[in-house]
Amino acid sequence: MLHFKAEIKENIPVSKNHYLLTFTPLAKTPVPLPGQFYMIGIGNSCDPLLKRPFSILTKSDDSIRILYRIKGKGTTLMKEMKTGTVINVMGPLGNSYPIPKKKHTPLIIAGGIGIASVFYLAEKLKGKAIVLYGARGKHELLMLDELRGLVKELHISTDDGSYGKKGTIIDLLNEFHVNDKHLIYACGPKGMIRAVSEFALEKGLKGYISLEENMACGIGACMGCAVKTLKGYKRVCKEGPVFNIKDILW
Amino acid sequence: MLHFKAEIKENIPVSKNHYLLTFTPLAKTPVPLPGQFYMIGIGNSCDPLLKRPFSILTKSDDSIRILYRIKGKGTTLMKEMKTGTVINVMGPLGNSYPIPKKKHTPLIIAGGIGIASVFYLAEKLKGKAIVLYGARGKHELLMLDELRGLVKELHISTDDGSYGKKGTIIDLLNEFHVNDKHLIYACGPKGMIRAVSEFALEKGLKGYISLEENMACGIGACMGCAVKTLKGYKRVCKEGPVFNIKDILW
Amino acid sequence: MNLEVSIGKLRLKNPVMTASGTFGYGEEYSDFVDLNSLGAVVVKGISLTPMQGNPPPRICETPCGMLNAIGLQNVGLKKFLKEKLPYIRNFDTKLIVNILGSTVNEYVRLASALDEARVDGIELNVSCPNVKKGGIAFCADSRTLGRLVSKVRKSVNHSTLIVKLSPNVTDIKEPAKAAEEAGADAVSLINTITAMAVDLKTRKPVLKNITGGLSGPAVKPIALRMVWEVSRTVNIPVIGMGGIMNAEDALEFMLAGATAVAVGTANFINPSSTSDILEGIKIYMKENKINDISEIIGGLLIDNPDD
Amino acid sequence: MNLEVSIGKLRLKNPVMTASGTFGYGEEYSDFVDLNSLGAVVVKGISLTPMQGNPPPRICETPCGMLNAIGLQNVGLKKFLKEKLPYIRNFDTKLIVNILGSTVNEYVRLASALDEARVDGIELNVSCPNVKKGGIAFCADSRTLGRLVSKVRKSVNHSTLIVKLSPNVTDIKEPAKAAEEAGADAVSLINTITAMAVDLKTRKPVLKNITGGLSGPAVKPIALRMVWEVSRTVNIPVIGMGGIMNAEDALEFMLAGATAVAVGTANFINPSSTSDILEGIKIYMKENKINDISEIIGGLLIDNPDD
Ligand SMILES: Cc1cc2nc3c(=O)[nH]c(=O)nc-3n(C[C@H](O)[C@H](O)[C@H](O)COP(=O)(O)OP(=O)(O)OC[C@H]3O[C@@H](n4cnc5c(N)ncnc54)[C@H](O)[C@@H]3O)c2cc1C
Ligand SMILES: Cc1cc2nc3c(=O)[nH]c(=O)nc-3n(C[C@H](O)[C@H](O)[C@H](O)COP(=O)(O)OP(=O)(O)OC[C@H]3O[C@@H](n4cnc5c(N)ncnc54)[C@H](O)[C@@H]3O)c2cc1C
Ligand SMILES: Cc1cc2nc3c(=O)[nH]c(=O)nc-3n(C[C@H](O)[C@H](O)[C@H](O)COP(=O)(O)O)c2cc1C
Ligand SMILES: Cc1cc2nc3c(=O)[nH]c(=O)nc-3n(C[C@H](O)[C@H](O)[C@H](O)COP(=O)(O)O)c2cc1C
Ligand code: FES
Ligand code: FES
Repeated sequence: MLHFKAEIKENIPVSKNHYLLTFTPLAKTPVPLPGQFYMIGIGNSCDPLLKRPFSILTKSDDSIRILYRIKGKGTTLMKEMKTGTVINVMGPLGNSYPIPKKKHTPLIIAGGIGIASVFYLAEKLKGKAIVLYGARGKHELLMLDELRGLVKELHISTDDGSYGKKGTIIDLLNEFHVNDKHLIYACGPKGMIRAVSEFALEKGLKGYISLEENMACGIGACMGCAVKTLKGYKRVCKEGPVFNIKDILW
Repeated sequence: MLHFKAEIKENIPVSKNHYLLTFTPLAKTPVPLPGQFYMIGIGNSCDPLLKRPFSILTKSDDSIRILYRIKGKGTTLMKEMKTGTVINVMGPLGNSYPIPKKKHTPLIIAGGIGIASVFYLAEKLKGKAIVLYGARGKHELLMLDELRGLVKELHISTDDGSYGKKGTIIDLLNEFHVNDKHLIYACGPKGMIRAVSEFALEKGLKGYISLEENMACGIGACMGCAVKTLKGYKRVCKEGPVFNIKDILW
Repeated sequence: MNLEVSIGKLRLKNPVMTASGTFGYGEEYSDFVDLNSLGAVVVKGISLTPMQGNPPPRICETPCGMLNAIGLQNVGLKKFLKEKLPYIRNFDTKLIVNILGSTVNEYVRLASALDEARVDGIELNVSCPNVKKGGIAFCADSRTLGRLVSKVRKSVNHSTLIVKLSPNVTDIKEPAKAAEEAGADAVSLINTITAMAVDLKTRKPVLKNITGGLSGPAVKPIALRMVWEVSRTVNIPVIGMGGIMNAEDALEFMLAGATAVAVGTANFINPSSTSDILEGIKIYMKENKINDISEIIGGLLIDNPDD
Repeated sequence: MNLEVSIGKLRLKNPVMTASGTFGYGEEYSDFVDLNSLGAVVVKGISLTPMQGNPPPRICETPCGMLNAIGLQNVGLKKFLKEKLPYIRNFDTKLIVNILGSTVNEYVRLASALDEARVDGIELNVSCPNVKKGGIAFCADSRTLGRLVSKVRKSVNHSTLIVKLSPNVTDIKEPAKAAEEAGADAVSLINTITAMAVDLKTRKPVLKNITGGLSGPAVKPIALRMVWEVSRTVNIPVIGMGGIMNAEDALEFMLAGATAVAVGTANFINPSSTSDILEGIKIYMKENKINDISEIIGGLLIDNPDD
């Protein structure tokens, strides 16, 4: 079932602005792939109206975790959701990060809450991924302990220098010695994604980015989540959220 | 303060469709009078939008209780409100039941959830009130034990005969030997209130009824809660909810 | 229990339809809804040639509603007939195609082609507020609308012709009457209401298109009023929509005079809304011992004003 | 920090006003709001003679909104001048009186009397959808509206003349232009949107009046669009309203072009909405280092469509 009820197991803060939500589907649902997302219904009234999209962070036998940042109306209400509450969920939705060929070294680049989208990928890549991870400051570096155990290399930057290299993730990337064996997987704020894409195109690197756009249906019906690509408008919820770096028209 | 935040202490079912809510105002608020009501805000979004009016059931040193029936959207969400939740409340609002003169015996007539409006009055009348109380069935007779300790006489009817006299409260009233010492206080469904009023007018009895009307502001500003009286439209939230039986135009 | 309703010569097995643009081409919802159970599927607005639509952001949420300025992104007539139509034909439901042109001639060509392809119904979208040229001119003026409908009428011989009305007018009874007089078999309403959202952080409109169309529960009371007004004015069936989220809403529209209802934004919140609504209607009829859905249509009781 | 704005010759100490009909005669809210802090208080619509209003139910809730069909219950001009005006005069805020007539002559008599009483502003309510005769005819046709405003203009010499526009029109720019040309000092918008609710249990309209006016957050996106359209069209100030619940909403209306904002339905949900909104605006200005509120008015940034 792609539309199901789920019970909240845990909904706890992991930083001032970030929460970790664990829920157990109350029906059989497909196994999610890295990069896919769920649409989560919030509250029992018509306000907020639309479900909110969140990436799969991890999947265990009976439960799914997502990591979310408090942004606006929906996530502010979401953080009040108590253990035991039953929610409506759709998913897993969208395409997924293509698994790298043997010859490639996956180079994951995550900015801020973008880590939520690539964490599951890092896990699936079983210690093969190199991760560049940037955040505003030490306290916004999320899931660090778990992450360390999953990756080959972890490089960190913070805007305020409170941890790792001081600077943006683009600074970190510029310093990193990329080569054509590196296959990029990037998720983060729009500006960062764009800079990573330009970097990749310039250096002739291949790779994928995960995009965000306002969504209504989440299943390709409303045409609301379009982004411009070389092949015309594509739907983030259907042809995405993962796109080939070279296809996006900025 | 007439508009204050309050913390929920308890919110428990007392029948299949009725709940008892106890809250503690987090600011100093005026002492309520019998017949007055509070407007209670539900949820943290704009749906439901308006506050809902509920009669004061009882008041203790630090907390206020209301008794409510699950009716529609608002009360359905209300029953999910957890202990510890902070709510927005306005009140006490409206006028109150006039206290009877020495020569009068207060005759309280409550139909269904109408008991919520007159319970506090019965308490204040310290054992002087005679109460006629009607409900659909035994399980919808609320607050019975507490009520018994507060009144001089308690007569009960149920529609299905599962407790007390079988029949409506009007049947009960017709059987009861009224005299001109009785001063009526009635609250309940519209049809019942009207029947009680007609009964009183016919028998030349004096008395008061508490009316309900959809409300927006609760403080006399919107003119939304008008009911027709001999003196033109009057506001249930301001000139009411308690009206003299002889003033209402049905 | 009889749930059948008639829209012109079209017999729907029940009054629950989908609203154009909210149900893709049917396929997208086939995982969630048994399409065979629906009264009709109304597909996304089709134009003569493919349209790429508006730049993003195209949608945003508003209190109890949403804005959209999709700009009618669609595959165009040819591809629709070839790729989309065959899929939906597999199901035992009626197919209604929503069309949009920027000239009378475009509408006529679209309608003829679809009539020839024997789609069950053609819904003229003359009310889309989200494209710069086109539709909009036809809905603001009832005479222009009448002329358009007359022309299209002549080229539609098999399909049921429905005119979808815009709520962005002073008096919706006027275009409704114009459509009826020009030969429409039914009117459907409401389309979205032109609206706007502003992002205080960026100081920009949220939608790249600046304005968009408001839909969802927020517009329900407006839609209900218009359905009531129109159904008391015209003698052709009215298809009601605008914020229908559940069976109760659907039944309210039918009481107000709608012969059938279309479910739009609700599909996004609950992808099986349409079938849930149908089930809810059945339960209501059973509980209230109503044997024929026609007993509900237009059954609103109005008090004597002097009571 | 400068919060002052001008509506015609009227200087408001800040842009936060109340919306007519939602704030009584000011008194009702004096327990909750320091009336001295408000830019202006707009009182309930006044007619020449007292009006008793419509039979109940007069209001009901809808998704993120409410309907009202009060029917303009009010104390009438005489009693207003004698009993209500003196109270509100005690406060250091501007007083704007909303008026409603059923003929041009009634409007003129009301306006002259209030102008003589030196109220700060007179707001012509030409858009009330809830009374059978009266207001409604003036809002549907811009020429009729223009004539009304011209006539009233001649008898208003001291007060600022504001025309309140109805959203129930095809193109709100038309009546706005008509009001400007006829000499209005400002326009205010939006009034409520005609709408309806049905009670499935009783099968009746919820409101005894059948239809009512929709207000609250549900209408905000529509109001915002109209304020934006009108403020780009006329050169007189626009007072924006419709679903403003908090400072963010108010600032969005100002970005869209409103010189001042009026708070309506929000008063019912939080009786100190007006002062909370004012505080919120101050905080926003401080955080964003804006020294003069005029920097916000009409400050919406529009992307180049080709970007
Ligand atoms: C495929 C995908 C995966 C995502 N994964 C995550 C994740 O794992 N963790 C996380 O914290 N966030 C994630 N986001 C972003 C997340 O969906 C938004 O932060 C969230 O919807 C904001 O809701 P709100 O009501 O708090 O904010 P508001 O700004 O009040 O929301 C208003 C409306 O805009 C939409 N919206 C606002 N920001 C975004 C955004 N960035 N992307 C899409 N819609 C948006 C909301 O869904 C809502 O409809 C993801 C977005 C997408 C598209
Ligand atoms: C002065 C007063 C005192 C009341 N005291 C109590 C009480 O102690 N216990 C109790 O259970 N109920 C009481 N009521 C009725 C209670 O307010 C309604 O049952 C409640 O508002 C229903 O809300 P809802 O959202 O569940 O119902 P819905 O029907 O979904 O509500 C829709 C709208 O109608 C209004 N509404 C619906 N029914 C009523 C009604 N009977 N009276 C007023 N507004 C209504 C709601 O407030 C809301 O605005 C009182 C009403 C008034 C006017
Ligand atoms: C995303 C979206 C796309 C739409 N596309 C169309 C369309 O192509 N043609 C059309 O006539 N109406 C279109 N509509 C309007 C709906 O069919 C419907 O009239 C409107 O949304 C009101 O119903 P609702 O509130 O149930 O959504 C669209 C609405 C939405 C939300
Ligand atoms: C209960 C109520 C009564 C109203 N009475 C009047 C009135 O007398 N005159 C008028 O011009 N507008 C009246 N209005 C309209 C409001 O002034 C305002 O234009 C509208 O409600 C939109 O703003 P809001 O969404 O903030 O409430 C009334 C609105 C409500 C809700
Ligand atoms: S969200 Fe509807 S198509 Fe992507
Ligand atoms: S509820 Fe507003 S006047 Fe009574």
